[in-house]
Amino acid sequence: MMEPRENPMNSDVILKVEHVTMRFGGLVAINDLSFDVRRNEITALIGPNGAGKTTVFNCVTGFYRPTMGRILMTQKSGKVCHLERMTDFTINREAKVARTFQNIRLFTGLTVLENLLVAQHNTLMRASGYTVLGLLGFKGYRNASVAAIEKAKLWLERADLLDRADDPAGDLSYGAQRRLEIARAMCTDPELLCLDEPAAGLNPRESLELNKLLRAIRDDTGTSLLLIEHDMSVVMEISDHVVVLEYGTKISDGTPDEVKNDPKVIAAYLGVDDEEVDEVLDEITHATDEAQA
Amino acid sequence: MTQPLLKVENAETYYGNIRALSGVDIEVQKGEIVCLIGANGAGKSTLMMTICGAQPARTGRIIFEGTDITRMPTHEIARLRIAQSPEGRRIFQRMTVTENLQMGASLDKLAYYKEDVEKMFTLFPRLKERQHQRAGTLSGGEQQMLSIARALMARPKLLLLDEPSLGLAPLIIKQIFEAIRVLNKETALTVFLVEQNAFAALKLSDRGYVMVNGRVTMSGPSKELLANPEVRAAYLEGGHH
Amino acid sequence: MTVQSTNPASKQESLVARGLREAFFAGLISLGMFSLYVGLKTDQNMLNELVLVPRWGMLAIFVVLAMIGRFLMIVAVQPWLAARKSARASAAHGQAEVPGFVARNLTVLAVIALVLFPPLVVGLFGMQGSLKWIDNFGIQILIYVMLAWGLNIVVGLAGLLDLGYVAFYAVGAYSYALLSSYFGLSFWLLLPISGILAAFWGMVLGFPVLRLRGDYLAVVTLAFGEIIRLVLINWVEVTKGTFGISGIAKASIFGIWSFDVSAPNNFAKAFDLPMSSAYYKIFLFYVILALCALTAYVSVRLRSMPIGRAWEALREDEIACRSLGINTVTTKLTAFATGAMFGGFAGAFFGARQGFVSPESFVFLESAVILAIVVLGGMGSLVGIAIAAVVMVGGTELLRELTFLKAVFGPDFTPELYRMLIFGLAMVIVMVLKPRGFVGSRQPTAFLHERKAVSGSFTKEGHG
Amino acid sequence: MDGEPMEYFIQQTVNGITLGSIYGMIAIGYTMVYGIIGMINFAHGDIFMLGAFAALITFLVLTGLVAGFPVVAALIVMMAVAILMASLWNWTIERIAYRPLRGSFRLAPLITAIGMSIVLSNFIQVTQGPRNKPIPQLVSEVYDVFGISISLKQILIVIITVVMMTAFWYLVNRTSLGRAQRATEQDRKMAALLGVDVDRTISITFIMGAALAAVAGTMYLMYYGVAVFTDGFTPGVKAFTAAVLGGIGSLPGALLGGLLIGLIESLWSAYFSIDYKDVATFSILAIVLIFKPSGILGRPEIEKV
Repeated sequence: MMEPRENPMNSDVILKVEHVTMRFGGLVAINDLSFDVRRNEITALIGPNGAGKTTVFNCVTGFYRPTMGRILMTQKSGKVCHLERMTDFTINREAKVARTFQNIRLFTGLTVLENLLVAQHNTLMRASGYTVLGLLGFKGYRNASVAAIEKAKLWLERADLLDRADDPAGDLSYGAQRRLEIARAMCTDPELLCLDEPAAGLNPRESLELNKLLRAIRDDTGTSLLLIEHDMSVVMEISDHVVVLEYGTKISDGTPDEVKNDPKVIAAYLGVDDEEVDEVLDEITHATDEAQA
Repeated sequence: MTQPLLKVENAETYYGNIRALSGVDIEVQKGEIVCLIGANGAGKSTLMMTICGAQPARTGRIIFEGTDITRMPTHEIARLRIAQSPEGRRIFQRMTVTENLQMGASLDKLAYYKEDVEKMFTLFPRLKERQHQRAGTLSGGEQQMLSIARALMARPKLLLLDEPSLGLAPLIIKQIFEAIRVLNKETALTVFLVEQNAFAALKLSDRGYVMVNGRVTMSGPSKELLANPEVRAAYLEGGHH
Repeated sequence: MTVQSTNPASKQESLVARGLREAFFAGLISLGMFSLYVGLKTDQNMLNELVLVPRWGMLAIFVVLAMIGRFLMIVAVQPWLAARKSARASAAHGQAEVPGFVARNLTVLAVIALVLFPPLVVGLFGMQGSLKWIDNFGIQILIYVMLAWGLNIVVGLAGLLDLGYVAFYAVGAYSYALLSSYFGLSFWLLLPISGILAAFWGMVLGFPVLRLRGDYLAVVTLAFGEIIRLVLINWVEVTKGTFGISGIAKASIFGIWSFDVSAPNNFAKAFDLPMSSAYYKIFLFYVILALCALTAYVSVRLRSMPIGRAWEALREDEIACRSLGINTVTTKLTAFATGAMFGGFAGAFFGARQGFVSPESFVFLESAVILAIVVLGGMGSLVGIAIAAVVMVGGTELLRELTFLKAVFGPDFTPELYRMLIFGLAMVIVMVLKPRGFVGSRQPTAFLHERKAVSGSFTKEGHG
Repeated sequence: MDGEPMEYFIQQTVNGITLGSIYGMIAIGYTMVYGIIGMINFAHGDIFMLGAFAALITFLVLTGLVAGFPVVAALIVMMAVAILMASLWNWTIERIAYRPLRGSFRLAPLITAIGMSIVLSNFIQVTQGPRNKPIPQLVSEVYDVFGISISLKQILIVIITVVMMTAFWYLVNRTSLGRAQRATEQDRKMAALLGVDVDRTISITFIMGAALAAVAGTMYLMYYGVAVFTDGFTPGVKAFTAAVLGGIGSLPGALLGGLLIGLIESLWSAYFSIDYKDVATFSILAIVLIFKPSGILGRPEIEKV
């Protein structure tokens, strides 16, 4: 059973993955996978290493073409895009799907601000009359570039990077780079944002900041989120809906609580339960308390 | 006082002008499992590379068995029998599992290869099944096992393990940590372990160090660190897999 | 606890000892290397057979030079470099040095100097005497500056390694030569046409190959450069093959005054000046200066526009570009075509300047030299590239002037012969000393608070 | 066209294989160096030229010392000296022009390599003069096999190529040196962590490539009977093209690419026009790469996202 949402208008489906199969040579990375991502929700895709999560992502964002199946993206306007038929860059431009990468891919030699301006390439390109008008110094382009900087500023503020705007992106700390990558993706005005392990390598404080940013994106911009995550604390904390994969097939699908208590998930993914951790911690606290006493 | 197997004295390492390690002091005694925990970007992997001379310290000293190895080239340090299973596993993708293991055993020109490889296959039976496969086709967990086995093939006096749990499902982490424990118990292998998974690391090790922003901020027996409220707040609660 | 370590006190004397030892090895190695090639010279005798002429003295000189060089390297240069490096590392934490007046206004000063260059030279050396300076140094260097700035768009900004850039230079030169010879069209009409044709060829060649990555792209561009040259050589009916096309029309001052001696509207006649070929050279100097200015203006403007930013982003990370909705193929194509267009302009100018074009001028070596200037300058930096062009091209032109060496080494000595040898050595030495080029940092194209140069250690060089 | 069409075709094929063997041997040097440090060693063609000159000068020394020096012995000595010279030069070049740039900017060693190529050809021009250097024919026997004339030179070249390739294949795939080379190729830092002396391994790779180039240079001199200082460029570019065509980084690919280019050249010259043979070669390279972007036997580059 799905958790009932307060606003049923928001819970229509934005992304429909239908019977997707992906083979690499003889290896089946995803096998007949179907799941939905609902609008205005954070959907998490979890599963053990090699379960095919990143492959699903690459199919959705056009870096791979699935061997079989359909991936349908329904925009707010009602326009439906067949993502499995589109080439990589049109998925962002036409279908309004943006993504981040597991091993952060920033333009390290450009400044933080420039990274966000590159993300507005298509808008600015049109405003500059495909370079010709801009080269001649037309006003329309000048206005557009001012607007682009304003938008970049807005996202810098949200990602808490405003004071780093003029530093090279490669100079940022790990956590800041992750936030910048998300801000950059948001500058393309996506309707669906796909995040590949956004919390990997973050310390607990940075993790909290990330959760805040992701929630803000969902609540303030109406963007839906699909994320892959290893860190269960992030998944359980922020996601509205969890899909669990193992060996390229779906083994569970539901709210975080439902998934957490699904015996199939515990067996396949967790392997260890939290009680064991607590037990050992208790034991040690006990022992040291005694020693001190 | 017994001379420690490895002693890091006031080591400072830079990437360009960015200081990655500042005044790090660490000791590892023979037969111990010592762990270093800390968040990503704290400088843990830099320390591993500094010990191996791959990212040499600008100041300070690294002393192994009484020899100053701070400025030694990496391959000569390896020949002193310090073996590393580095961050990201770094297995040779286009070589077979066997060839990867042979690379590990090349210090002795494969003299003990046959007997050692059997030990590895007992320790990690999955590798035996895959010995003729190209390493790049292994799963993440198998690659991690291969990386550790390759390091062990060098018959190390000191084994450096960098994030053996990274990106692995909890079940596999358990298996790998169990293997390390067995090795330490049975062959008195000295292990210096870097981990982000603080709980698992502290549970396994004898002593631990905590690193924050390139500095060692805390150290002590692992059990004490596990019980320390600061450590628990920062590294254990809300983060364990 | 015993710790083995080197004793610092013994370092100084061991340095000399080490230097001697290394010098000895260097001597042995150079003896081996040069024994055949320097020690023995192959010459043809009266019967046209090859005979060997020993040159043991010369060999000895080479070996001794190698030994001295190695010794000085160990004892003086390396410690000095190390000291400088550590000094710089500690200085980096302190105050950044404020650039001086010259550094701050470099561009303005350079432009003023260039504009004043011809009258200054004419004043100093007279009409005829100025020819050499304006032509061999001024025009020659500026052509390379323009070519390198054009290639910079492809290599420095978009990060696409193009080893056949000279092909577009050839397209421009032959476009001008052929269209002006066959149809009698004027320079000012053909200049843009040559550029457009070169850009067109850039598109035609670029379209199928820009999917290729890295060194594969490099080798295909090299192949295209060679193909175009070979076609020019072999398509004799049109291009006259290796003989080349001569008697190409000179450029005129917008059709008003001509530099043809026989023409009624000859420039010198019109102003009642004494006849001299210097006017044409001075005119050409200003033409190429204007073309360079155009190239610089367009490069700078494009860099701060979406297309230029996309080029740089492409150099940094192509996959990220695609994820942001940037069409990488058209972006690469525009970079390729824009670069080719400037090559075409320069080619047309070259044709007008020489009055003669032949495939000889468009060999791979030219591509290599232009690429070397871009890399030595510091990829992406217009100022750095201009400096590199002055140093490399101007330097080798200077070598032509070393006729006084004939007095030292005898009349058989031709310094000309050593020109390319020294050019090659300079390429190696400069690159080893400054791997990032003369200007290694990058100026951001937009800023919120303050414009800070991006250190070269962050920028990437592209996959292509 | 002379003779029967079929015989003519086979004749041209034999010529193509001979030429292709020489290209293949040079191509190995490009491919090995590219494999291990990821740079295009533009000076490699000139190392080949240096090898040819070493063989030439050795030949003159030998014939100058003893009037009737046995041909086989002369060839062996020429080859040995050429290998020695080319290896020494390539080793030194790597030390002074490439090693200091290791780990920096990728284009920097490419530029020093181009610089070194200019230095080497001009060095020979200055020290040995710019003219063609002809030598009398060393091996002149020609056999007639079913109407096809095959010269002993061609047989020698093919045999030596096969022997050298077998030896190299064994060295790279079956010895610890080869394993160290392959490890260095894939992950230099990791190889060092396992005790591989990376600098030494790279030096050995340069020496191995130079040795093959020197053998090719000797064969080239024997085949054409002439050497000139510009010889480095065209065969160098062809061999480089061969390496890329076969898939740069792949040893069998380099040989295959060399043979293909030799065949294209000789068959194109025979049936179409000798003027456009190089245009044909380069066009085929471009076409192959468009359809197979990493060469015929190259590893397809998997885009890691």
